[in-house]
Amino acid sequence: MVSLRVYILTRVLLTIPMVFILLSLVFFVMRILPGDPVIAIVGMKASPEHIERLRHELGLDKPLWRQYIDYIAMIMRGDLGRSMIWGKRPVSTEIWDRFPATLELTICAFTVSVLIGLVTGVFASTKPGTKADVGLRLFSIVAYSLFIPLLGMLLQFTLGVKLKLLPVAGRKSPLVQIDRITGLYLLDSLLTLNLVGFVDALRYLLLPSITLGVVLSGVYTRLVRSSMLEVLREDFIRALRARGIPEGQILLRHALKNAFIPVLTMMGLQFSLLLAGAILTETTFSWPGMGTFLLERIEYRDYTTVQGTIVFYALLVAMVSLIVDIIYAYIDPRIRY
Amino acid sequence: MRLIDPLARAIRRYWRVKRVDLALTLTGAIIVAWIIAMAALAPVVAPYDPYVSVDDVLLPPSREHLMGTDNLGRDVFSRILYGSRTVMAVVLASTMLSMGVGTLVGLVSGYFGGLVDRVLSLVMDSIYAFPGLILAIAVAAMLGPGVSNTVVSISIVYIPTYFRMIRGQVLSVKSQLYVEAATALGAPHKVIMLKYILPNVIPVLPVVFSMNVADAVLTEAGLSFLGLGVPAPTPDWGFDLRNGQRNLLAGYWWGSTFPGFMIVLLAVGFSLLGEGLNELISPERR
Amino acid sequence: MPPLLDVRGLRVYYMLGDEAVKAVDGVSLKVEKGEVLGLVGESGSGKSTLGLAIVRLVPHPGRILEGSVLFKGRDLLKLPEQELSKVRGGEIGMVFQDPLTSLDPLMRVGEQLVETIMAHSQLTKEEAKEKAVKYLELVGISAERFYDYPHQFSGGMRQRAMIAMAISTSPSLLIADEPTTALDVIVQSQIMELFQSLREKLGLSVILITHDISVAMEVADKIAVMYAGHLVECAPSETLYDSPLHPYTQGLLKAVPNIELKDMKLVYIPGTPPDLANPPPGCRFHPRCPRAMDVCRREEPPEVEVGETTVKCHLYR
Amino acid sequence: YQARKAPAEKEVIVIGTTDRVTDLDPASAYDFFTWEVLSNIAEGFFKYEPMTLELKPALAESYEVQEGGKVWVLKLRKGLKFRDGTELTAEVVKWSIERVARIEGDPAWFVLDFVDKVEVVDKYTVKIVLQQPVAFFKAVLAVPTYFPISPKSYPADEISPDNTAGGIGPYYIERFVRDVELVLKANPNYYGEKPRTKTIIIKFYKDATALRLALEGGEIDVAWRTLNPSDIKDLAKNPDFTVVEGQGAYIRYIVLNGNIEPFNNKLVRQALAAALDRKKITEGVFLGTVSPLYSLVPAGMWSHIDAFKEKYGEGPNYELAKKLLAQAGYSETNKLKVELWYTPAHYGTTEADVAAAIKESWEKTGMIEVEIKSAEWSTYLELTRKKGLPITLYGWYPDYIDPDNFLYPFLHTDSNRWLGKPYSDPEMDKLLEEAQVAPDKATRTRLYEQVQRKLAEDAPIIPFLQGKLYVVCKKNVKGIVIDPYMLLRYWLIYKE
Amino acid sequence: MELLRVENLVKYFPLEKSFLERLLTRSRRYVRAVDGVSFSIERGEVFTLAGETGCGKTTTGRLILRLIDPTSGRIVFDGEDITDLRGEELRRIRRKMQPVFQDPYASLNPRMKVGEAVKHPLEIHGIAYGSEAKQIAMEFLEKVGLTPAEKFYSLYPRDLSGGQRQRVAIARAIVTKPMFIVADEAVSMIDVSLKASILELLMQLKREMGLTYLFITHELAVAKYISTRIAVMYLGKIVELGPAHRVFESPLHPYTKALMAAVPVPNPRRRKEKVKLKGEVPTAPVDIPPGCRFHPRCPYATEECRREEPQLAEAEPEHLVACHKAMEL
Ligand SMILES: Nc1ncnc2c1ncn2[C@@H]1O[C@H](COP(=O)(O)OP(=O)(O)OP(=O)(O)O)[C@@H](O)[C@H]1O
Ligand SMILES: Nc1ncnc2c1ncn2[C@@H]1O[C@H](COP(=O)(O)OP(=O)(O)OP(=O)(O)O)[C@@H](O)[C@H]1O
Ligand SMILES: [Mg+2]
Ligand SMILES: [Mg+2]
Repeated sequence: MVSLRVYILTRVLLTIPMVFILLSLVFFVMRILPGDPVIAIVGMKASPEHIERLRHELGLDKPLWRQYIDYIAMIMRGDLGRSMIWGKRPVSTEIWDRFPATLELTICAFTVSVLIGLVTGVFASTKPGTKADVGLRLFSIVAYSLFIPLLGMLLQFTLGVKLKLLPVAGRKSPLVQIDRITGLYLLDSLLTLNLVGFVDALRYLLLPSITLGVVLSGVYTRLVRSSMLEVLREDFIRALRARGIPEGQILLRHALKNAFIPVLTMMGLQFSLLLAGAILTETTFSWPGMGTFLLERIEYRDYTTVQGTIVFYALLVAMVSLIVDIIYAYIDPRIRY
Repeated sequence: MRLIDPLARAIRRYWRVKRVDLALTLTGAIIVAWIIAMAALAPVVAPYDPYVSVDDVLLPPSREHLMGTDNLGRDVFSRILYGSRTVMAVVLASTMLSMGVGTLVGLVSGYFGGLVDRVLSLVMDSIYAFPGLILAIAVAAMLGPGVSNTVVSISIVYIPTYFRMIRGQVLSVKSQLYVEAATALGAPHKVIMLKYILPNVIPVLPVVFSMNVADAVLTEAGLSFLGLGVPAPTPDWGFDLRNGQRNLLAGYWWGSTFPGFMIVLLAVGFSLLGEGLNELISPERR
Repeated sequence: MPPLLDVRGLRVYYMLGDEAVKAVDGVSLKVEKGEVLGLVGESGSGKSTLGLAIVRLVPHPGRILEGSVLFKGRDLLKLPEQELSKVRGGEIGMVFQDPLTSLDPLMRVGEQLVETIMAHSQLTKEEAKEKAVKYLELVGISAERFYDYPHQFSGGMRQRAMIAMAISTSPSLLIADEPTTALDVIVQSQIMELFQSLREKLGLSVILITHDISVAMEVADKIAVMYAGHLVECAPSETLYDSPLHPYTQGLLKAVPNIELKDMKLVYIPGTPPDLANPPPGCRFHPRCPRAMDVCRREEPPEVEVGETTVKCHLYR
Repeated sequence: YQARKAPAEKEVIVIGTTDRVTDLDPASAYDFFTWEVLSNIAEGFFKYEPMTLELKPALAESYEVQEGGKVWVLKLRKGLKFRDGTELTAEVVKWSIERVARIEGDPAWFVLDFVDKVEVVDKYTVKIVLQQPVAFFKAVLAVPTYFPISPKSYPADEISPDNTAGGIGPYYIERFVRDVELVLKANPNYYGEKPRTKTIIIKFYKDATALRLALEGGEIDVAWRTLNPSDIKDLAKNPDFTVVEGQGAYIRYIVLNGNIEPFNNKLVRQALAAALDRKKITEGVFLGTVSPLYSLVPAGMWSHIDAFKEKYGEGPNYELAKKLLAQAGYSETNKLKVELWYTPAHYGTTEADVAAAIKESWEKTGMIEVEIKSAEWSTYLELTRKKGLPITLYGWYPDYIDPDNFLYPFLHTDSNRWLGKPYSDPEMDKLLEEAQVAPDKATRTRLYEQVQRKLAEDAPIIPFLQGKLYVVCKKNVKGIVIDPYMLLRYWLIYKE
Repeated sequence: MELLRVENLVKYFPLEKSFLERLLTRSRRYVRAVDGVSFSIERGEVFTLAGETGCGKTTTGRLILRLIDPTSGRIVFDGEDITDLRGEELRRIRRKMQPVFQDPYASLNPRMKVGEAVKHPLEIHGIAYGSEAKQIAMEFLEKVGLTPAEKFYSLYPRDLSGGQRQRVAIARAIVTKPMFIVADEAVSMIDVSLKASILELLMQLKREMGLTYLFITHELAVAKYISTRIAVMYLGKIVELGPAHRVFESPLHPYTKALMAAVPVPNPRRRKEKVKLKGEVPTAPVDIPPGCRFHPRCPYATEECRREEPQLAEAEPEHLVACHKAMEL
């Protein structure tokens, strides 16, 4: 029986190969296939000598294995390098600029989806086979299949353009100022006691997070429902009933907690779904986050930035699954690592 | 008769116990079948050539153009019909590819175990944990647009799904007594894999497959929507949605709404099928 | 004095669409105060269903179609849910077969015990905890294991904990469904001893459900034998052992291996138990019965009293 | 809690765009929008008078051209100060120009290709010595790359991408959040005419749809580049908005790679030029928000002639195309098979439709079969450059406003490597070189007309459209000026 | 004549899960499932291994069948050391020894027809193919009482009852005419009323085909009916071994005594005095107590038992026991 600390350490170490694998994949695929950041940025008018010089500066004239080793060495030092285009800004700065937007969006969407999922899932599981249950099952299937851009467009069109209820694009209105502390506008405006900013940021957040949240909620509805049903069929629930424990207590204190374990596991995996969905949401809502950024940089073959972003994504996913596992280990006493 | 009879019996049994699931499955199957028929019959049914302009641009739906015309004067209805071919071709090809590779590798990896299995699992888990669409975007952008490239990028995303599923199943089947019995009989590895493990693993595939196809439909649409999928002017729902979206706010809703609706419909069809099958296949509780 | 528990004509079916699994089909049964009733029968004969039906806990497709369950004079089948849940766990305790899956894996054993006690009394948390520790010690678990999780207990300890929970509310009847089937023989005998001592200390009535007639013979005062949803014979243990009346009981006793006997001959009952969705007409045992008559194929046998024995067989009409 | 007071409505104008700021550094910026921002927060020695293409003095009070155009002497205005308090002197100018050369950013060629050295004559006089006389150097000097900046605020040999210091201009940057917003405030120390609006906020959007929604949602006052054609048409009908239209100097063209079969055959190139249906693109894809173009030199630029129209008619001239194809040996049964490449994102989402329209118009001859292919921008460029793609679609924004910039980079043997060297002709080279140094405009006009006629004859490049620029703004927004300079002048905009 | 001999058989299962965990934790720990077991089986006998859950009975069986590799020790079968056989040679041996498992639901491939399941071994070993194999398979189906064989041949396992499935498993085991059968809890999951019929079938086949059985069970009452010799295991070791009637009549080891005494008897008048044992067998034998591994539960344990591990030794002819105090009790 290994202690929790050792387990966490193991998990942290395990993320290394994962990041490494993805990084290598992206590194080689990107370089083997045509497309060159130097040409992409100066392409139209520069002379071949100029291009060669730039390639040299960026180290792109070295043999591939050399570039790879250099890059890995750099990553090991915790440095993501600098962008290869435009301002050659440090990749970490670029990410730091955009990530809070994505984080804010994903957190809100996540909250929306989990709330919808829990409520509908628990409701459906207490009434299996009824019309309401079938309806919610249908909802979960349709919700997940709603193509994010389509749903986004419909919401923009109805709530934004026709009814003028909510703003449709961007993170805040131009005239409102929010001082950056964390880059999460909601949090920052609260920290600076800026109520106007908070309300404004919230209004801008609503449509994108509802779009993303609703689409992902289908997964949770289904999952919560099925794992609740699973748990409700278990012997210990019957045993609790046989002991005369009130039904509400059984449902909330025992069944939900047990059903939450598979849901939790799923949340870790779902996080990557959330990130993927965020790309489409960001594109639809002009959200200045990581997704739109990555798309832009892929087009320009900004090797370091794309690699850095992928590494960052991988670390993020790994970290979230680590957190999930730790919570998991806390909730479930059977996990003794 | 030999086939129909058990089928009818199965349906009757399910009708008794799992009415809802059966209804879901059938609805899904009908939607999917309908779109497949659309794809198959597109050349016969489509009133116009989907590639060329046949009328004025941006005409609203009318008797001549059931779903109006797009910004190049092409018939949207015809493009929807032909678009189903693109989606079906790309999505089925890529999921089949993932299924083939994932199943094979998962089977071998899970059966033999050892270092290769560890490494493969690590690689597959890494890909699996990574956001699928982002991976597809990265690969598709690097490979460049094109049908086969799209197929490859989508399939890479889903190989781990099959790998993990199959490997997990193989591990559980491998520990079953009947596999041990087969080993004790002296059956060679190949025979054990093909006669004892594979047949017991395969039943999960249809469920995973249709769930996965539903997902792939959305991924394909996402890629096309971002301009990384099948290149124009091939009719493609995701692309047409994007294309039509440009004119949506000007009131030309038909150019994007129809393709968008079709994407959702197809994804729903496959999800219903998958969800229903999943419930039908899962053993009845006693 | 009326019996503590009086089950009359109970019928419980599992509804699978338009098919019904007739798991308990017209069973009547009495349990006196302080008595241990052994309910035996082979797998699938409807023992658990009967046990659950007494407290109206038959799982989903199952339905109690008719009959009554008179407990201390009240019909449990007609009690409103609220009051019933006072009876469950309060006046009737239950212990199930698989002690691991019968405990909430995410909650400390002690807390589960406290929860049970608090659900049936006005005690504060502290008082409940004190009482919980007392009961844990009563079943032979030391107080320091109070904060352990179920998975940290061995099989026998889990079963002891389940028993502690069942008796912590001072019930007058305990229904134990295969409490030792998942356990080794040595542990089984320890648990059985625990039952015996508790019964002496607390004056409990017990319904012991088991597929192993040997276990029932060791502890029960009275034994009821079920076959395919019917209660075929019910008699005091010794009477049943000495002169089983129903052909099934007779066959069963001969088929049970006995470590004490020198005579090395086992006899088995030919055929297999029927499918309860389509049970044979008449007596459900007739296809396997060596003494089957014509009437057995046609008519369901009545319950006949022969001395202390109640038997459901045409032979004794 | 404290509510942050927003500036009064009237003093603020919010402009939305789908463009992005790359590097806020003259030594590195080389794109439309960053140049626009730079032109509003900094100035060069000359600047274009609105609505004319006249260059009038800005930071330079006056100038003198010596040694037959080889030496330029600039006299600076006195007493101008940067935001950080540094005074604008000859030293600063020299430092700024040399910094561009030293950093060798993308636009460094504006300096490196022309300038030999920069000398300080006195505190307010700078001498720029060219490698050789250049007829259009004044236009070059007007580009943002030459904008003086303060040595105190910019690192000497490093690009400073997020630098908000700027130069001396009507506005300064108050706040810049990349990809989100850029807030400009009127520069109180500006020497020239005061800006009409105190605060300009630029909001960045990801796509045209979002931009339009933001306009309609009232979040922005002005929607600038680039709305969808259909939205422009649609918004024009809306009484709440004004659509300002202006001729742009932005052009699009088809490159036929003469190194590749069958495009080494002039007849084939001519046939493709003849069969092109420009209307299909301008009216069909762009709904009339662009105009057809018949020369590489855009209409409105001096020396422009409709060379392709003269030669092939307005088009599509299928009769002529068929004839030419028949001469080249093709027929209905032996079709000309060509591969047409486009890049899906770089030129906007309409690009696929452009390709589709071209394909359709060529295939109407019945003798051509077009296969459409596409590649991501950087791949596209690299393939064009290295492999030489058969037919590609490109677009061009001028670097400086002179016909040379629309002809030399495409047609001169030494400078069209980036297009995969599709064309090389000694006679053409000679004409272009002559025109570059010819001192007077009349001679240059004559030479450029010759070049354009030859271009139409040889048809290595087929221009097909010229962009128009549209600004859609709220009814009460006035002062929007769009001219061939194209960059929006924020200081002229105001709200009624 | 001896058919099988195992010498000092040991099987440890490593406890760690992942290789990283192995890197991180210093001591490697093992489940000592089988910890030095020796015995031999004569031709034609029914040798029973008994003991509580987790004592290593199944593992011993699997080791003998060479389904897993022993950590150490030797297995001699039919005069041949089969401990290290691989590939073809191992397959040759497999023809001669076959298992019958506990769970008739799990030991048959659900996607293989009954007939095929029985026919398949013939094809694997190249004994017969096609219709000839089918003929033989039918013959064996009849032999195990599945008549009419025609009908059963094309059924799937799910269409059969538990007893019938176990018959199929037995048919599959004997179709290659082996000489040795390892029956691991072969009747534990069969209904009481049918148990005897399967036992009878096994005995009948033994007579007809001259089989030798290793019979693994935790049900002592069942063991008593068929065994010629019996070995009782505790935490991976044999604690007592001898002729069945001797062990049942006068067990020597305290554990065996407790085990025998705990077996319930279907006689309400025979409520026996039981030997009281503390605790249970640990579910996973990892931390095995020093000295006699039974001493923490033994009512008679002394200082010696805590220190020194007793060896299996002959207490009376043919009857071996591993207890320091076997003689005194
Ligand atoms: N939830 C259920 N749905 C359908 N049928 C059920 C269900 N539960 C039990 N049955 C059926 O009812 C019959 C009686 O089951 P029950 O569990 O009462 O038997 P049992 O005597 O307790 O058997 P065991 O010894 O296996 O526990 C069996 O045929 C069983 O298959
Ligand atoms: N493959 C394995 N990996 C790890 N541990 C194992 C493995 N197989 C068995 N064990 C462990 O070895 C010990 C002995 O197991 P085994 O199955 O041989 O016992 P058994 O006597 O057959 O018990 P039962 O009566 O429950 O069948 C157990 O603690 C078990 O958990
Ligand atoms: Mg039961
Ligand atoms: Mg075992």
